[in-house]
Order: sequence, then structure tokens, then C-alpha cells
Amino acid sequence: MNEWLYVGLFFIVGLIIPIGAIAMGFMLGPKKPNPIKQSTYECGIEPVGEGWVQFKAQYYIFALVFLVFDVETVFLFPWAVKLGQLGMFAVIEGIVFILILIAGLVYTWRKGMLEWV
Amino acid sequence: MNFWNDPLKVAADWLMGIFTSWGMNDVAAHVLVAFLGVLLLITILMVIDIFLVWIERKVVSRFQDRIGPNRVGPFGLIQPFADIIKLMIKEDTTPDGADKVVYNIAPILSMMSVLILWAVVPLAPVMLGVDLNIGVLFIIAAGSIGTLSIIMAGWSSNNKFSVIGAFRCVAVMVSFEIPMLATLLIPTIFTGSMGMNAIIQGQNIWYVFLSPLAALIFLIAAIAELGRAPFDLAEGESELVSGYNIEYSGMKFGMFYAGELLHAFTFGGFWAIMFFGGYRFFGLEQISPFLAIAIILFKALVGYWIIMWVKYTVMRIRIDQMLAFNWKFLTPVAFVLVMVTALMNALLRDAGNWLYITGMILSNIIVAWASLEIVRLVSKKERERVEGLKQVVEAHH
Amino acid sequence: MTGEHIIFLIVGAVTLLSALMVVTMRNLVHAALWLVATLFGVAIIYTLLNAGFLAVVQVVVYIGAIAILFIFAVMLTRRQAADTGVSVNKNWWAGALMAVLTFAGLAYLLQSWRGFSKTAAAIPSGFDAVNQLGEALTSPAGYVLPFEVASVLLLAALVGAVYLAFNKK
Amino acid sequence: MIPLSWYLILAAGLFSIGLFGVLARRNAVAILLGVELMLNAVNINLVAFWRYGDVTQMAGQVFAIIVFAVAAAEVAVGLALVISVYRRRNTVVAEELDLLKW
Repeated sequence: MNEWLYVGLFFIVGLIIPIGAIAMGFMLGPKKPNPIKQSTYECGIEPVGEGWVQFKAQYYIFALVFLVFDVETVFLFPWAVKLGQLGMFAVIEGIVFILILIAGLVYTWRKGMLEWV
Repeated sequence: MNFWNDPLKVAADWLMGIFTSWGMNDVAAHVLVAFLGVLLLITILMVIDIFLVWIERKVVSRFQDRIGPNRVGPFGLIQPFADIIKLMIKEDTTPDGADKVVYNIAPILSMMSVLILWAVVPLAPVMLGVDLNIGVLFIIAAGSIGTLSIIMAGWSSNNKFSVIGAFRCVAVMVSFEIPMLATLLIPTIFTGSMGMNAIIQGQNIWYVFLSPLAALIFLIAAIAELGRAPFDLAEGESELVSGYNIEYSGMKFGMFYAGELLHAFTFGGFWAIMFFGGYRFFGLEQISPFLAIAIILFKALVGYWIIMWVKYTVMRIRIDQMLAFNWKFLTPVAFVLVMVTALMNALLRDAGNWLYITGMILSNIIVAWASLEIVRLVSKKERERVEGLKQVVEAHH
Repeated sequence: MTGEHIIFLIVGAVTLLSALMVVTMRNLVHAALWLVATLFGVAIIYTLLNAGFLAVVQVVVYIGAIAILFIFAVMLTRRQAADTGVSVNKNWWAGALMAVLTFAGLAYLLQSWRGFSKTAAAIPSGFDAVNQLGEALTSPAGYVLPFEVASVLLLAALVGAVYLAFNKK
Repeated sequence: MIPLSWYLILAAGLFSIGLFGVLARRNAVAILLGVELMLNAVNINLVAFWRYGDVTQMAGQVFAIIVFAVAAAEVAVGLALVISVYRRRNTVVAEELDLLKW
């Protein structure tokens, strides 16, 4: 518990410093808003439509593959910590785990889902 | 116990004495002292950050055969302060239709995600920061907060280009997190701990000599994670005008900018900790904690310099090439390397030091050679296929 | 009332409040961001329970991956920046009643359990949870099978999700 | 030291809120958000029981890790379903997906 208190202090100070900097900027800077200044930037022309576009599904695929890999790799960390004291059995086990993981990547790859089209 | 051997403890004891003599209870005084310590560290970091701007501009200009800032103060040293003042007195605009709360939180979170990284950086044998037993994963956790801040910034600006920029940036950042996680497994396997200090203590031989490939992959993944060139797709100037931070001005933009530079410096530091012995340098760190701090800051600066060097040497890569490079090359290689390292570690653990090092280096070289050979063969096939297509087209004409 | 109690109360209140925001927010991106706040609160609860590894995994997996996936999915499935119409269905009162009843039932059941207000023993010195976890996940007497099955489950999820979402039709 | 009851009540509250989200929301993505809350409530309980029981028995933490994996799998498949439905029916409102009722 105790050590996380210090981490918590880092979070608090890490919030205070940028808030302070931004607040200082807010106080020192001029405030003269006008409609043209506040319109969103679009390469100099008038903004067309709303600030939302249809996304391609490819973004989702990469996030999906990332999610699966992220979860599994994180689970490998306790294994890696203990590896030095464990025998061949644990090593084989970890290798099987990684191979199953790579099988997923290979499937996604073979389905052509890793192409950016 | 004198000041030069353990400055933090001396200062903390002195402050504790003062606070308790004011009638504060022990716990509160302890928390207050820790708070002041964290505040001091982060303030120093912000000052370093200001000078990073100067270093960056100076180094870039040398790469590009210019002189760089040289008017304001000696060697232009005052220039970054002028930049800060300029950022501060600029108007803080908020675009129409922006989601005000999210829009304002994003730069704060972005800066915070970098600053909290320093919680786990051991600066000297007597200044370990917070010696968490999961220090390695803490880097990734802080990185996920940074990713989130980019999505928030892009989405809340109510601008197509910032949303697209944010999405591209996040797709790249999360993708490269995987090889980074995988290479972080390797120091963990060598050390048998995820604590930063344990990893440094375990490096009687720098891990870069045990696993140079892992060090290289970590550096590449870190550069992508930082969103720096050649992986700086979030800010494709011609396509996306500036990426997720396009609608930000003044100090809010400054937070993104300063956060990026400090992030690069911090990852230089992590690179040094994971693979180059952190604050250790042939026993010099035992002489004085100040020397140890100088060593780790120097190593971090070297890492930062290498990241800059890559940035200004290599040209920008297209997003499809980048994601293909990550998923089809870097990630499989990183995982194969983890498997080989785990296997070699189990086989050679009892075989003696020299055999262990030789085996590790050899296995690294073999993995690197094999993967490059596979890439060579595949690209040769691809070239032949394209050539064949060309001939077919020409035959038609 | 020690510092730990105060931290718990603040974090718990924020967690529950942001959870309420998750289920009531009309704008789904806001709901996802409130979910992040809830998940972060839960991570702090884990650190209060001395489960540092799980706290970090919570941030890496939930905030770094699951929340991002949610935001991507929201962006992929929406026409307007804000949802039109009501965000709850016409049986929402039944849902609310059900939730309140569940909470009351759980609270009643729990308070009649004798281990309810148990306090924890101190963590033994030299106890390393990550090390123990590594041991438990890899020793044949431990949880090897669930560990491997989790990997197969995620493989199946990846294959299924890729097939479902992007089967060209 | 915080008594176990506080954690259990927090978890029960989180679970109920998640349940409300699942039962009452119209948008399928929002329903999945509710499921996430419920899974988190379960995890708090598991970790609390680990801490308040014998800490050398890692079952609680291992279960929590398996729940992480299950949550990830659930989100991956659930959101893929939502996207798939959206591409075919152009809606993500759960009530309008009533083809099987006919």
C-alpha cells in the first residue's frame, strides 16, 4: 500500500503542474474570441459538414488484434518473473502459450485483415 | 550519514524534524515530505524539458547544416524561455462545437502520463523512486493513459482532421506497444523481476550485450510509441495539417509539445535502464549519488540523441507500411526472440557465465539473420511477381 | 478513521458516481470516458488491496485496450456526434427496480454472513505477489490449464471477431 | 484496516449499476459497457477475498486474471457483433434487432 501512496503523489503533482501551466497561460493570454477565429481549421477553407467522418473498419481490426495480444503478453509477465526458478516444463508451457498467440496473428494475416486497404 | 552520501534522506530527516516540531503528526509529515520531494523532482523535470527544446533545436540545425538559435543569450540558451513566454501570452482558443471539458482535460492527461513515468525511474542507488515490483508494466500503463489523451484531444476538437489524426496515431501507438511489451519480457526473464532497480542490479553485464536484438526492437517500438519520425503519422503536415493537436493553441499546445519531448527523453532513460545498466557505470555510481544521477541523465540524453538522430535521418513511412512492418515483421520477431531467450535461459542457466553470454548473443544473431533472410526471400518473390506482371503488360502492348 | 479509510471512501464514491454516469450518459463517447474513470477507480481499489500487479493490468488491459476498442466501435457505428432519442428503453424502470432489488438482496445476504466485517491479516514480510502468481500460473499443481485455456479462448475470440465483423457480404 | 464489508458493498453497488445499464440501455454498445461494470464488480470481490483470506493462496488473483481474459474476449466478440449488425441493419439499437421475434 505504502509504495502506491507515492505513485499517487506523482499522479497528483503530475496533474497540478500542467493545470498550473495552462491556468497561467489562460490568465496571461488575451481573450478576444470571434466566430471566424473559433471556427475549426480546415486548410484555410470554410469547414465542410460536421466534425465527424465515417471510419474504416481497419482501425477496429488493429485495435482488436492489439487487444488480444496485449492481454496475453501481460499474462506472460508473471511467467517471465518466475522463469529463472522453474524447469523446462514452464518454458515449454510459455512457448505453447506464445505459439497459440501467433496462430491468431497468422489467421488474421492469412485472411488479409492486416492489409491497409 | 552525511549530505553527499544520501542527500534525499538527510533533507527528508531535516524536513521531518521541522514539521514534527510544528506539532504535525508523523504520517502527515511523512506524506508532506514525500509530496515536496515529488514536487521538486517534477519541477526539475520541467526545467530539463525546457532545455530539451533548446537541445532539440540546436541538434536539428546541426543535422541540417544550420546554426540554430544563437541570438537570445549565449548559444541561444535563453531562447526556450522566450518560447515559453510566447506560448503563455498567446490566446487560448477553443473551437466551435468542441467538447469543452474533454478538450481541456486532454493536454493535462497527456503531460501527466509522461510525468508519472518518473515515479519508477531509479536515479541513484539511494534514490530509487518508487521501487514497484511491477515497474516494467508501469511504463505500459502510463503509455495507455497517453494513448487515451490523444483520442480525447482528437475527438473533442470537432475537426475531421484531428479525429483522423488521432485515430491514425492511436492505431500506430497501440500496435507498437506489442513488440515493446514482448521485448520488455526479455530483461524480466534475465533478472527474474519486473522492478526497475532489480533490473539495474542484475546488469553486471549490460543486457544489450546479452540481447542486442531486443534493445533494437525496443528502440524502434519506443520511437513509434512516441509518435516521432519516421513514425510520426499523426502529424502528416500535408495530409492532416497537424494531427490530433491541430485545434490547440497557447499553453495547451505547449503541453503536448513539451510532453512529447520529455517523453522521448524519458524513453531514452528507460532504454538505458533496461539495456545499458541504468545508473551503473563501472562502480562509479557508488562514489556519490550525484555522480549516479549524472550517469543516468547522460545515458538518457544519449538515448534522446539517438532518437533525434533517427528522426532527422530517416524519412516518414506510410501508415500501411508502418502497420505491416509492425504486425508482419516486428511482432513475430519479438515473440520468436522471447521464446528463444526463454529456451536458452533454461538450457544455459547452469552452464557458466561465458557460455551463457555467448549462447545468448549467438541466438540473437541467428534470430536476426533468419528473419532478415525470410524477408529477403519473400521480397525477392514479390519482386519477381511484379516483374512478371510488368512483362505480361508489355506483351499486351 | 485512518487515511486509508478516507482514500477508500473518496475513491469508492467517485467509482460509483462515474459508473452511474456510464449507464446514464447519452453520448456514448462520454459514457466510454466515464467507464475509464470507473476502471481507474477500480485499479486504485486493487492497490488498496495490495494487488499492485492486477492494478497495473487493469490499467493496461482495460484503459489501454478495452476502452480504446469501445471508442473505436462507437466511432464506427454512429451517424451523429450525439445520440438522438432516449438512451434508455421503455422498460427502464423495471431495470432500475431489478438493480435496486439486486443490491438490496446482495446487501442482505452479505450482512447475514458472519465473515462480513472480517479484517485482513498483514501481508507476510518478503511476500512477493507477482512471484507467487508466476508460480501458481506455471506449476503443474497450480493453474496451468486455465492459463493455457485463456490463451485458446482469446485465440477463438480473435478468430470469431475477425470473421464476424469483416466477412465481406 | 478497512473491513471486508466495504469492498463487498462497493462491488455490489457496481454490479447493480452495471445490471441497470444492461437492462435499460437501448444502444448495444452501452449494454456492453454495463457488462464491463459487472465484470469489474466481480473482480473486486475476487481480489478482496484473496486479500482477506490466506494471501499465499493465489486462487483469487488467478481468477481475476482469467476474468480479464474473458472480459477482453467478450468485448472483442461483442463489439464485432455490433459492428457486423450495424453494417447489415444500419442500427445499433437493441430493440430494433427483432428479426428472431417474427
